[in-house]
Amino acid sequence: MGGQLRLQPRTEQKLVQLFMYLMTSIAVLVLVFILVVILRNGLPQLSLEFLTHNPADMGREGGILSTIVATIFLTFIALLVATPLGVGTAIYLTEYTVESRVTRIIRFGAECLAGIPSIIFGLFGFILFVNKLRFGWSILSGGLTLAFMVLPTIIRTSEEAIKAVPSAYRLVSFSLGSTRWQTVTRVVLPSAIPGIVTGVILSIGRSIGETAAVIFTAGSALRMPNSLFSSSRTMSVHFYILAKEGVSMPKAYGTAAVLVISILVINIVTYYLMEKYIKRKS
Amino acid sequence: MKQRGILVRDFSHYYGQTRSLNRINLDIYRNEILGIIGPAKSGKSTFLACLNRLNDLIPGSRVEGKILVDDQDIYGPEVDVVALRRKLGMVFATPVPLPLTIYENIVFGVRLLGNNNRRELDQVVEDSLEKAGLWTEVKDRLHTSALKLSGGQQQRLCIARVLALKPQYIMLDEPTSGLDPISTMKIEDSLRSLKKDYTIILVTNNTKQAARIADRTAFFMMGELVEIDETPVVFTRPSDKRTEAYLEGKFG
Amino acid sequence: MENWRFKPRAKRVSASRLKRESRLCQPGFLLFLLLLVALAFFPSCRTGRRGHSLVVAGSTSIQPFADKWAEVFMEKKPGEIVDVQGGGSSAGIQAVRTGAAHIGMSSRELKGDEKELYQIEVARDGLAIIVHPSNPLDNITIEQVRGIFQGDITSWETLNGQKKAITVVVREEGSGTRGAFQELVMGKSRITKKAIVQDSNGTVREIVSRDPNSIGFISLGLVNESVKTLALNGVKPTEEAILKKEYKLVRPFLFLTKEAPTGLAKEFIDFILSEEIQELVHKEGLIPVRRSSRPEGSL
Amino acid sequence: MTKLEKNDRLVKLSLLVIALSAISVLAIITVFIFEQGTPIMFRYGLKSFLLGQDWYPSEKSFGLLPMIVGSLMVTLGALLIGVPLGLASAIFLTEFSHRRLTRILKPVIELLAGIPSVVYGFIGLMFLVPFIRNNFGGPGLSVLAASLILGIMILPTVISIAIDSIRAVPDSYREGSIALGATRWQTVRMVVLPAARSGIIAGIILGMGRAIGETMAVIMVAGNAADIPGSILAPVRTLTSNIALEMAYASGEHREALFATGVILFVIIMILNTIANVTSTRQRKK
Repeated sequence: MGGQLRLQPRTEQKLVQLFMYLMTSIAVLVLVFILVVILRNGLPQLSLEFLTHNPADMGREGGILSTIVATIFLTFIALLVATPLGVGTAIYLTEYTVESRVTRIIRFGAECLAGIPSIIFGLFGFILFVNKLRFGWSILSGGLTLAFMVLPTIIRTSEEAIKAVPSAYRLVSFSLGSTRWQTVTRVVLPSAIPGIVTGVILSIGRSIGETAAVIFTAGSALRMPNSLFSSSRTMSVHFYILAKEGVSMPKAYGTAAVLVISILVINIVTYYLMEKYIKRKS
Repeated sequence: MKQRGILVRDFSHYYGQTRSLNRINLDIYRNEILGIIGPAKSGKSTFLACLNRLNDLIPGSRVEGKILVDDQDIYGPEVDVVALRRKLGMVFATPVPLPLTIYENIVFGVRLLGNNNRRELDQVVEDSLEKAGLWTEVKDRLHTSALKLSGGQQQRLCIARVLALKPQYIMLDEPTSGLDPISTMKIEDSLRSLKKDYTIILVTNNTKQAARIADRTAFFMMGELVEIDETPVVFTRPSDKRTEAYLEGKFG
Repeated sequence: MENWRFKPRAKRVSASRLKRESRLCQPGFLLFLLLLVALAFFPSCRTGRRGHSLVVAGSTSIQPFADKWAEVFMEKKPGEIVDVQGGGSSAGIQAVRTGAAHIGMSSRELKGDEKELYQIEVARDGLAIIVHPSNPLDNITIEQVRGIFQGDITSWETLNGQKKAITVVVREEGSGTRGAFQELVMGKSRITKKAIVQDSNGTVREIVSRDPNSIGFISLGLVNESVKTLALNGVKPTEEAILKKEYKLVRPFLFLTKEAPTGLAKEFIDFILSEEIQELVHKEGLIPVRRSSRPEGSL
Repeated sequence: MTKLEKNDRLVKLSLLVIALSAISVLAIITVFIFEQGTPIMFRYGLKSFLLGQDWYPSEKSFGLLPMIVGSLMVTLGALLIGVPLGLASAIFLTEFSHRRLTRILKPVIELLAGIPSVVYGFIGLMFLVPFIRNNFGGPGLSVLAASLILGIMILPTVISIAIDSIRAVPDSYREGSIALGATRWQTVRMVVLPAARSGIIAGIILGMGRAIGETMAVIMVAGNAADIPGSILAPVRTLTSNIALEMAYASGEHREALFATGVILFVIIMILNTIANVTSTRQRKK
């Protein structure tokens, strides 16, 4: 719908259109403003040194290497746990069962999980991993908490991707003598991979940007993580602390720029993947 | 001497409460082409699905009576469904190449058995494509996507894919319904040549196609087998008024 | 009904409707195995036992300093790891009692059965009452402070003549700084509900430095040029005044252990009490506790 | 055959185990939060938690009403800002703008959904709070600041879901309406929006969930006074920020009370989820 249809000009229409135009401009400008502020103040801070040196003097000096490493480790653990769980759940829901009370419960559970605020995940991770399981504030606690947080995203996107695989493929595969598992692994999953990857990448973005759930589970120790059990400060926590406590505005902007750029890159890659996927399917 | 391959005895099929096949009795001989004709929703396709138990995939599907394939009750407790489906290869109405290369499409079923011997696979690909009459057209681009083939080529690819399974029966469900006359002709040609090695069950809503290539023809209507006989007999002297009416195009 | 049939016009089968059957059980838990293996090989697990690092947790007032001390300590002793965590005084006390931390940090005096812990005073800190640099006020009485923070005095008018509403900024419940402030200034009175609450000294300072009408309290060690400290009852919060016990808002920085410190914990505590670090403590605005090597009156 | 069935069952079973363990996460979270949070609520009485106005944990006074009201106010504020802006943008981008513009702007807006909430909070702290303080008075850290920031944060969600559901309205509806002589705006108002309504509502509810659950950005700009705000320029504390502010330092009953805060938040979110679920089911039935 291009809006090209010729209509008799009416004042109401004109006014509404003007109003909509204004609102859209405000919305877009505000969002772009945020981006521009971060990038304009942050990009000048970026240098190879910023990325390859550890923070010193509480983040006033040095770079953000350790926080980048911590972010990567945390995200890696989160996905390592959430991807098999999420994709497995999606396979079960779509391929191995018919709609029943069990699937409804699982789906409802996933939906509820998706709606739980990250602070609740943080509370939970703090009690379970940090305290009860005695992992302490650590990469492991933080990663597992994030895994639970992104799980619904992975389940939902994988399920959609799997559902989008034409059922004819399954029928053909069965008629050629596949078992169900063979059908899943040889026909369904390969076709659904782009969609699943999209979900995983989205989860990476969420993990990188998360603060509330991480600060209570991974802690905020400002040093290079060297084991699963070391407490570490991720980029977003680092940014939060730098910015809020006024430690160093230039470093805060620099960190924010890295954060925003990596998330933008991730989202653009996802978007590109999805476009490609949609194109291929049609 | 005609040898009986498939025996269907008092066979009924239900989707939930609805009966879709009602007490079918028929025999299918080895190395014949059995044409199955009938109006839409007459149970033809259901019948095919019952023969290789693809109907299992539908919740609420239920059967009564017996189907014996090579003297084995295919609804018996000891049946290996996977082996049964390899024995009765199936070609669907719309060509469905898997999103793989031509080569991988053909060897899909072979690989399922764990056979990854390159030489054997190459041989299978060549033989199957040859038999399906596609070899010369695609031999230079075996490793390109099967989705790039034309509709007719795709359908012959599907036939070749079934042949690679080394089945004994080939079931085709309106294989030419979406194709142009030339592709249709090519497929009919390959079916005729396949007859000497395979038993072919051809569901078609094109009565002329049955007349052209079927040895015998069965007429299904509303889940019932109305009549089955040598093709010329069915087409020239049908014993049932409904058959006659259908062939004359009074409904369908 | 017949929608499983694959015909051009036929609808697609909903994926969930295909079911049953499978032969080769390629292990369904293969994924799980993969995960376990990957976890086992996680690059740094080899160095990974927590027992090797010293966990220090507690007061967020002490944390920034302890972080720095740990930084220097680890530089001096490569291979040793000191993990400094916030959590607050109460949590620090709790952590050391349960064994979650080797050393607890408290910025308030211990009370009740907490006193059974082994405590080492590593520094002392003054609480500074801070306002925006543009605020003409220099001196305030402790009663005025109390009045402001319990919400009775809501305008700057009686204090500096400006007809502006006071923005009160405090720390959150449970923080050592607030605990100290409550104890030293407020006594039994409640801090007003209308006060803006922030969860770190740095944030309180940031807010006060930006809002011309605000007043707050932070650790003396964290005061910088962005805010102005007020004299309390005529006494400026200087080290001298604190040592002379003229400035009243002072609290101890305590390191706590379950038993008398041993091993790495002892090394770390001794290190902090060393001349070098106490020097650093001083430079950062805290009041050192170890003064033996410093001649009297050299401040 | 028996082996085949056994293997089949094994695969299915392991997948079921995976699926159930994924979902048991929800159960575990629920159990943990409730286990930690409910005892204290019953010890002091539900009423004193839900209706108490004084939050002084050190004095054993755990009134959460200011935070409940705060969360609701801020969320309402966010919706008042985010929904009109978001809906207008969505309608403009689907019905009135050039296709090419939409093709550029929609991805841009969706990209912005990925920006971490701390960044929004930071921008609020740096630009919005001083602006409010200098122009409207008060400390700047306020209901207004929090609502504005949250409103902006939920914009991408509201816009992209609204766009999707407006696009899902068949063109034939529009053509039919225009053929009857309606203007484009009349078509949108009387045909398109009603048809897309439940999708739009689902998007709004999702945005609402995001607003009520947001923590860090709110802490940065809301001022966090544990008092029922007297005006939109007064500071406010939400349930989420109550937890995040004090959790790290709390112990004993104080910590339990924070978990109780979590329980209340959890219940509110679940109610919202159920509403969203019912709405989307109703949409499906249509």
